[in-house]
Amino acid sequence: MIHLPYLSTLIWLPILGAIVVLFLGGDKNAHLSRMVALGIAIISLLICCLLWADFSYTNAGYQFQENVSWIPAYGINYALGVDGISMPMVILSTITTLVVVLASWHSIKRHVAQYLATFLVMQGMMVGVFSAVDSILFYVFWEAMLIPIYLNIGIWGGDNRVYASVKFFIYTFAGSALMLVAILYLRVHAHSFMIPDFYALRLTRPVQDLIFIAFLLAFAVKVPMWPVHTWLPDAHTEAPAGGSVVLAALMLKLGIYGFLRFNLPITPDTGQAIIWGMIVLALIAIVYIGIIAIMQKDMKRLIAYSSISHMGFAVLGTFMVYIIVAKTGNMKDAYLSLEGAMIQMISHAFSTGALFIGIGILYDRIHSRMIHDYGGVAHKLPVFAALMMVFALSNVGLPGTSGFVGEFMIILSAFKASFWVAFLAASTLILGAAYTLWMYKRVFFGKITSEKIENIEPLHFPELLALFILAAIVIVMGVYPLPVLDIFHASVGQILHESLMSKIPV
Amino acid sequence: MLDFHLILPEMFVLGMSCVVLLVDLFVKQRQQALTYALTQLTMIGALILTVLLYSVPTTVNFHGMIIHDSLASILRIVIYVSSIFVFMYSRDYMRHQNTGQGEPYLLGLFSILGMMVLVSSYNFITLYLGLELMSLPIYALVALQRDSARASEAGMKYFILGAIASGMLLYGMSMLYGATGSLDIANVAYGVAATDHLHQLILIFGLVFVVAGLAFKLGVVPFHMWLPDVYTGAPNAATLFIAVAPKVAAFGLLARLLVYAMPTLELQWSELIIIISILSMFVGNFVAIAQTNIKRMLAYSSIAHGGYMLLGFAATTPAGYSAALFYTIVYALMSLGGFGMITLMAKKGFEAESIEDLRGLNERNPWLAFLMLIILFSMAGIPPTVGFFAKLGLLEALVSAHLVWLAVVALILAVVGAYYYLRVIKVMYFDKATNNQPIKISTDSTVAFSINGLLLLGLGLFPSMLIHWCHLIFS
Amino acid sequence: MLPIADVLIVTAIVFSLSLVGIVLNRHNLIVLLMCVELMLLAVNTNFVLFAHYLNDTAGEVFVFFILAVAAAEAAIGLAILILIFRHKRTINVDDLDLLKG
Amino acid sequence: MNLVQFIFYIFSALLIMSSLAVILSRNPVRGVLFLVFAFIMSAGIWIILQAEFLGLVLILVYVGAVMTLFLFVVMMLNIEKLPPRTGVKKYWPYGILILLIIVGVTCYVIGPEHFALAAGPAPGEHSADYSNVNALGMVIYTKYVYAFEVAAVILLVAIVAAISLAFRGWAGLSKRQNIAKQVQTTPEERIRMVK
Amino acid sequence: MHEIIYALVLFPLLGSVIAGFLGPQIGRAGAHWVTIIGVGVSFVLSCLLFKGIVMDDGATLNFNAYTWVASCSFQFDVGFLIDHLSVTMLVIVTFVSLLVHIYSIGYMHDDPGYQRFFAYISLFTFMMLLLVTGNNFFQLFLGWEGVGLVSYLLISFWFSKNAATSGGLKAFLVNRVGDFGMILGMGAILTFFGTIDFASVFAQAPAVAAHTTFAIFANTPWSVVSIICILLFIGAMGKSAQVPLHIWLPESMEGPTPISALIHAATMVTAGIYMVARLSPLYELSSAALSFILVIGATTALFTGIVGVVQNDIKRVIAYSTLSQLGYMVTALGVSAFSAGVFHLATHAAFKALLFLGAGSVILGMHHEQDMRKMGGLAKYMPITYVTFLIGALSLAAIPPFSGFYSKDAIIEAVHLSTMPGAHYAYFAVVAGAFVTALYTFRAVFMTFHGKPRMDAETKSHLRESPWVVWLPLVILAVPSAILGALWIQPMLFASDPMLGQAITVDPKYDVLKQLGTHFHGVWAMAAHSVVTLPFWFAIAGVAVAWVFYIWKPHWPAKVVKHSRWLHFILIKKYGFDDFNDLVFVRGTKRMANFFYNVCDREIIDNGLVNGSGRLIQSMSLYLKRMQTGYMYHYALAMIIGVLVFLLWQVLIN
Repeated sequence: MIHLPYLSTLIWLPILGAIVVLFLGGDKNAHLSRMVALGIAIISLLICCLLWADFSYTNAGYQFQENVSWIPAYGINYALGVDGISMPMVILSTITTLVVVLASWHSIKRHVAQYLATFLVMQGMMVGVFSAVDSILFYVFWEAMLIPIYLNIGIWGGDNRVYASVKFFIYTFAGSALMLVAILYLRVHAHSFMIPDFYALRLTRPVQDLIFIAFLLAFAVKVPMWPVHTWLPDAHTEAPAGGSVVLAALMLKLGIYGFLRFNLPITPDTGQAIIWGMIVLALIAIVYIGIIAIMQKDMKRLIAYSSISHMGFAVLGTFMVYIIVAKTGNMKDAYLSLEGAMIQMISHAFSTGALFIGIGILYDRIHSRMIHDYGGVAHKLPVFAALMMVFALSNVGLPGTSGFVGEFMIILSAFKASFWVAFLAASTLILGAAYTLWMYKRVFFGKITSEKIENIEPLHFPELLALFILAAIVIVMGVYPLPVLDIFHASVGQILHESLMSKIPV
Repeated sequence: MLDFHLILPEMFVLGMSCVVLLVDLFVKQRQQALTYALTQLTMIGALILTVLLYSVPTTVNFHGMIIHDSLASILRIVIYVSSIFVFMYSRDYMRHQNTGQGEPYLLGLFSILGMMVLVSSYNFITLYLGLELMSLPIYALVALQRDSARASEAGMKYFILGAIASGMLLYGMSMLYGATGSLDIANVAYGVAATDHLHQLILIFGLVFVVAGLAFKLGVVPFHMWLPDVYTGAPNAATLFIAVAPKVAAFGLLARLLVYAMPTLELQWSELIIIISILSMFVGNFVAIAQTNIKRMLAYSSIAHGGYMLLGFAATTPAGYSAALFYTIVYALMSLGGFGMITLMAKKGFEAESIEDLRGLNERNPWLAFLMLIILFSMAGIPPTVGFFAKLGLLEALVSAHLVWLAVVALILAVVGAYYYLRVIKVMYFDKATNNQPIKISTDSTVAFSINGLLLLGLGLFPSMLIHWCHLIFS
Repeated sequence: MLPIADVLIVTAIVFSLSLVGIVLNRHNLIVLLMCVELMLLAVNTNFVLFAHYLNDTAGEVFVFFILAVAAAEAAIGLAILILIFRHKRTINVDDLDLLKG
Repeated sequence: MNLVQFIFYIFSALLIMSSLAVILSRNPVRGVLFLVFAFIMSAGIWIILQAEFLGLVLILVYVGAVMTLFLFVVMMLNIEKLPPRTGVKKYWPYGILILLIIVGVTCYVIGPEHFALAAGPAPGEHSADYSNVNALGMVIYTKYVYAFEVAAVILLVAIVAAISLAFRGWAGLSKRQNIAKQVQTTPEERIRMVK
Repeated sequence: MHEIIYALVLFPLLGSVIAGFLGPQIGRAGAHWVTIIGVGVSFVLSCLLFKGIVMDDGATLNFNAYTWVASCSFQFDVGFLIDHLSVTMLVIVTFVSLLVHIYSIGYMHDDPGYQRFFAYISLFTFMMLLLVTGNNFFQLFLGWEGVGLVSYLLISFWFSKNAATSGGLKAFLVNRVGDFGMILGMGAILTFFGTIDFASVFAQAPAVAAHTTFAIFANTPWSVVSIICILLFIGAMGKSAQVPLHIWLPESMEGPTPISALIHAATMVTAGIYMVARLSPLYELSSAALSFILVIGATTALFTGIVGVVQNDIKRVIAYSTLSQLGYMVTALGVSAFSAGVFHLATHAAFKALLFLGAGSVILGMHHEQDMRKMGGLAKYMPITYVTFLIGALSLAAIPPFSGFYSKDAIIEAVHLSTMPGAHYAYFAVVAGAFVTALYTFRAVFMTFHGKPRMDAETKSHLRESPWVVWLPLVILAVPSAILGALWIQPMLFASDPMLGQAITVDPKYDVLKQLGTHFHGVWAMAAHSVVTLPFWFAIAGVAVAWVFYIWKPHWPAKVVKHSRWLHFILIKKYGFDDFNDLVFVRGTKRMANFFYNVCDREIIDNGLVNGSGRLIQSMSLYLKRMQTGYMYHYALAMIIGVLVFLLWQVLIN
């Protein structure tokens, strides 16, 4: 059997597809570009399923490795591989693209080919960034991704799109600038750009501190963590529905992914030392941002803030491992927290992504993101309202939906760290419910408030399909998350193992 | 020792220049087509000759006046190739802008000849002569648009300041000559190495003036102030010309004077270079933000890029020099694209100078917009364009040379720099066109421009060969 | 025999005077061109001096070429000057301010 | 101090003074003449330094040709009076500062403790049959032939550039008729209807 | 056996899914049939289980269905624990649910959201079954939140009505406050027990209680079990609407009446009681927690009842009475009389469902008028409703020998015997509560069914008895409301082989029921004996006062109100809980949100730091730009200065 280079295929197929779509071009044969894009998205998903099928759950290391010398002069390799941490992200990327293509079937009328091309390119780059084993390759994908998303927000975004897109770009670019230096520094000492080689490095505390901060800046911006989160509400709000979905579902995950790949295993001693700082930042994200979300009048902005709050959970789960291990002295206890963070990320992708699609659907019809322009949508679009209720509930973290799993695991492990951490983290139970359901109530419930809603256009089939896919995932993951956990269980163990030993040279 | 076959390219270019001169004088031609063809032929011929001679091992020729080495060859190749593109982009522009008959081509050829001499010079005399032969036609090119007050003003500024810089360079060289007793670069290097610490002072004195002269040619702070004015004032084609090949030649100048002539003084000159490069990145990137004229913006960006290129010299390691060389080549490509775009966009009586002139380019000509997008992202140093790898090489050299702080400064300033490139992209892609007429550009220019733009992307995906060559040169 | 330091100081003075001239002169482009000539003169004198002290003809040859280049420079500089004069009817340095910012 | 040195100091003083006059003169013609004077003084110094050929070249070629060109241009442009020297009045202290720094640093740097050449013995005089012309001639066409050729090209460039810059085209020079055009003219080109 | 349990739990879900997703296809009749069959199957299976496990004393079932999450040392399963307690709950839940389903056919007859309604209540039944059958905290929480969700959905059922959606949201949020405590409690359990399985937790509990302390605040080592119990009880307070988290229950009355009967009277709100009873092995280890429970319960029992006296909406009266009765149950838990609590839960489920459904019948007859001031004299128009309602009222007012009497009297006596700190206060509260209960109950009866009709002619002309699907459940419910107490008091509380079997653990030193059992001489003796007890006379007094005020001297209430305005005001304002919450939590949060958003986020971070650095760069840019003057001598000067600085610097450092 010829072994297909799955990962390369998953990266380059959509990018080539994007080129094809671009050349099929013009708005005149927009339908053709849609079909092609959909086809590519489906093929990617199928390939991804093959990848998943061949994926070994027990192997903690990289699988499906591809390693070609790329720039020998600098020692850079085109090295790909997935482990349990990146596997779910790769799956997530392909699903998200499919959903986005479906959701934008009818809503985008201008520059359709370019719009779809940005998403296909983004998919390739997302898979790339999650499967890069070479740190420079990682950085290349990481930065390159900014281009399509920048264009996406800027061209198809809302009224304030220019500000939002530039802010997004500069923020993330500035954040990741220092990461490059850190990678180069590590490379000078490890004589290799391969991430696993970095793990073997022994670094003194001051060096670790600086490297930690460099990575932290890059990843904190992406997550985003307070106080470098302000790009997100703007970007999410102004982006077209698909852009918001990709931002929420994939882009933000990069931050946590980075923490898991770089911060924890490379600079564990610093992590250990400044853990409380990280936890405080995470809790600020959860509580402070949760409170801010309550007063938002713009639906997208509200969901954007809720995103930050949810990602705060993931950060909490990621960094809490140090305290848990310090308190219980047992590495096994830390799994719950880290796996909670992973599942929180995955679940957030689906539920928040779906909410953005839903809001996009409303926006296409009513042309407003303001909550007060809505009311009584459930009368006209009952199925849509029901689906949105599922996503809202997942956002609230209700058991039975995917949103619950991560929160549950993280809050439960937070108690191991400290009562007060758990206390503040659990406040999301109330805050999350307050803002999500308040919005839901105002938008979907009540009397029909305007002519526009009275005459609202029903959902198109692709939109419904996208939402149904997501709803199914949200519920299945909520009811039976174990298969997802199994994917990354072994690799989480690996990361924990690396993260919990001192790397100070002896 | 006179090895004439090694100077065949120079002889060919000179001979062809004279042919062009005569043809231009005596053959009546419509729209300079023949001159243009001959010019391109010259470049292609020179390219072939240089490539054929590439494998000849390093030879010091003409009694140490010139050297034939891979550095010179590669720089020459880059100069030819970029000039071919420059001439191609400028043809239409020169056809409808009243810039005389064949003189621009002729002056361009002479200037290229100067660059060829410059990059292969191995003696202060040839170095200086090459430099002047490169510069003098450029002064004229800048001012050649006779009906433009701005062009002549730019020419004058360039000329006077250039002359001052030459004077400083010469003053510095005279000191080095006095201290080492030779004008020959190899002997100077030997002399410098032989000078003990106590007697280094005069060398440093000369060095400062030499660096000032170099910095002027490269257009870096604080010797940069001519650059925005000249780039803006010159006709687009001239801007295009001076923004590309002379920068490559300036790299040669820098390499010959600093790396070849004064390797043992690297501690001193690297300090100067670091300051200059930080200042350049700072001023270039910051002032570019406030520009509304795209040529001026790119001029400031070119100052900043000069600063980045110097980072490679700041590292004072072979890896640094080769990274700087790679950066220079990449910058030449990017600059070619950037200024080429403006030249291509210009119509009769319309210079396409304002950033606003690019409004809605994506709607008017998506392909052009896309290429420009690649060029701008490459300038900003965003992967997967080659601009990123150029910066990466520099940063790696810096970090390896324990100049981590400098790498950090460079990156932070790169972030500032990204802003104005993004603004241009914003104008091209996000803004609505005020004028919905599609932009038409001749096929050959489109092809050339496409190659130019895609090369930036292609080299970004497969940069290793070029990087490898650059590495070979300094290792 | 001339003391080398004295000659160098004289050339330094002439060199710096030419620089000072460029900075101080705000009215006459021709003076700028002359300052450039003066600057090259100082440099040439340096070379001649060192050539003499080193007993090396290279310096003198360099001077020879610098003179040639200076002549060429002067020609081009004057040509541009004439262009400017045609446009502005003045050769006032202060009036060269179309390009700035 | 021997006579040669004395002459040198005289020449130097005159050189410096005439340089100063160049940059301070309000009348460009006078400026050029002071420059010519400075060149001549330099030529004297060069000859003292036994570079006779170069000294002569400086006077014959440079003063004779280049300075004449300057003078020619100055006269052609006919700029006699210059406005008052605001720059000098306002900024001369900075000028002095520049001067002092460069000269001061030079003095410091070329002190015998730092400068081997200054510390070393003075070079011997050339023998009586030494000919500067000869010495240069021996190398210029042999060792420096490449540079010589390049210099030649530079002069060619200067010609081309100067002409192309200053040449206003034949149209400005002669009032030739384009008969073909005149014949082919149409009423539309000549008559404009006033509405 | 497992299959029975799966079927029992999943059938209502199946019905719900079919009714919900295929609503338009199966039509209205299809929707109610499929759900009724689903719940009916559950009911039948529950009865079988009841027979098998409680009556024949079968073995307890405890098994895991599948692993939900496994994370190295921790594992969360979906699993079932079928013992006496859960079977009892199963029967109660499925029984009431089935009746409510049937009743809803009539009650919701004209509603456009018919299928949706049946889908919801079936889903609710499923969630409730999950809750009571769970063998671990996770599943308990799953059902717990699930019923909360459906409750929210059902309160907001008429989503055009702002009051309904607000009520739903409030219910959900207040419940979430409780869940907040609950999830922390679960965190604590996981931390100290390493598992959240009931059986393992109970097994370890004595050891943990004896040795482990935990400091929430520095240097305050508290018993871990106390902390856990109180945290979990906060959850119960939310769900079972105990002061101060009771505020959502009255507002939940905005939902359709069958819901009020099912969710907000019979089942969901008793989940808290169930949970504490289920966790009795844990609670028994913490007298602090029990005491806390006792005080909260007693307070709820008395004070929310008093508010019921001033309500005019018939459903609100019953709602406050529910609060009060829940308070009784909690009080019972507080004195370790877990069985009494569950017993009252059972009888209450019957008579309160009956009262709600009866009220629903009245409301149906009155064309969705709920204000008792516009009713009166309905007895003759709706005789069946009246009779059944009266039975419910008598039961609620604890008039012997109706069910309510037995359960409530058991509680009062248990409190009386208890030595728990706070028991004296509790005793006062529950006894006084007896009077209040009778008062508001019969106030409602008299205002609704007796006296002069006060409705308008239009309504009056349409008044008639409700259809059979509505009154049949009333009749069925009237039976247990009347006799369940007498039937169950012996086996439940005092039998040597109690009905709840081993599910309840009581520390002998707290075992008040055992003490009480010594005085128990049979059902009739108890009824007879009650005539000489205080609570009985209090209840009679309550009925009498109601009669005086609302039948004999109908103008008196207004007079009383006039003379004690402040008291009336306090009661009308419901002690100001709502206003307090609105002021402190709602507005406080909004104000805080406003501050965080507008000041911290927008001004300081965004405008100050982010855009500020942008502006700084911009202004520096402009400044540097101005340095490019365009004058050549400046350019030259810059070069010269550059050279000079470099020169001085390099020469001086070398």
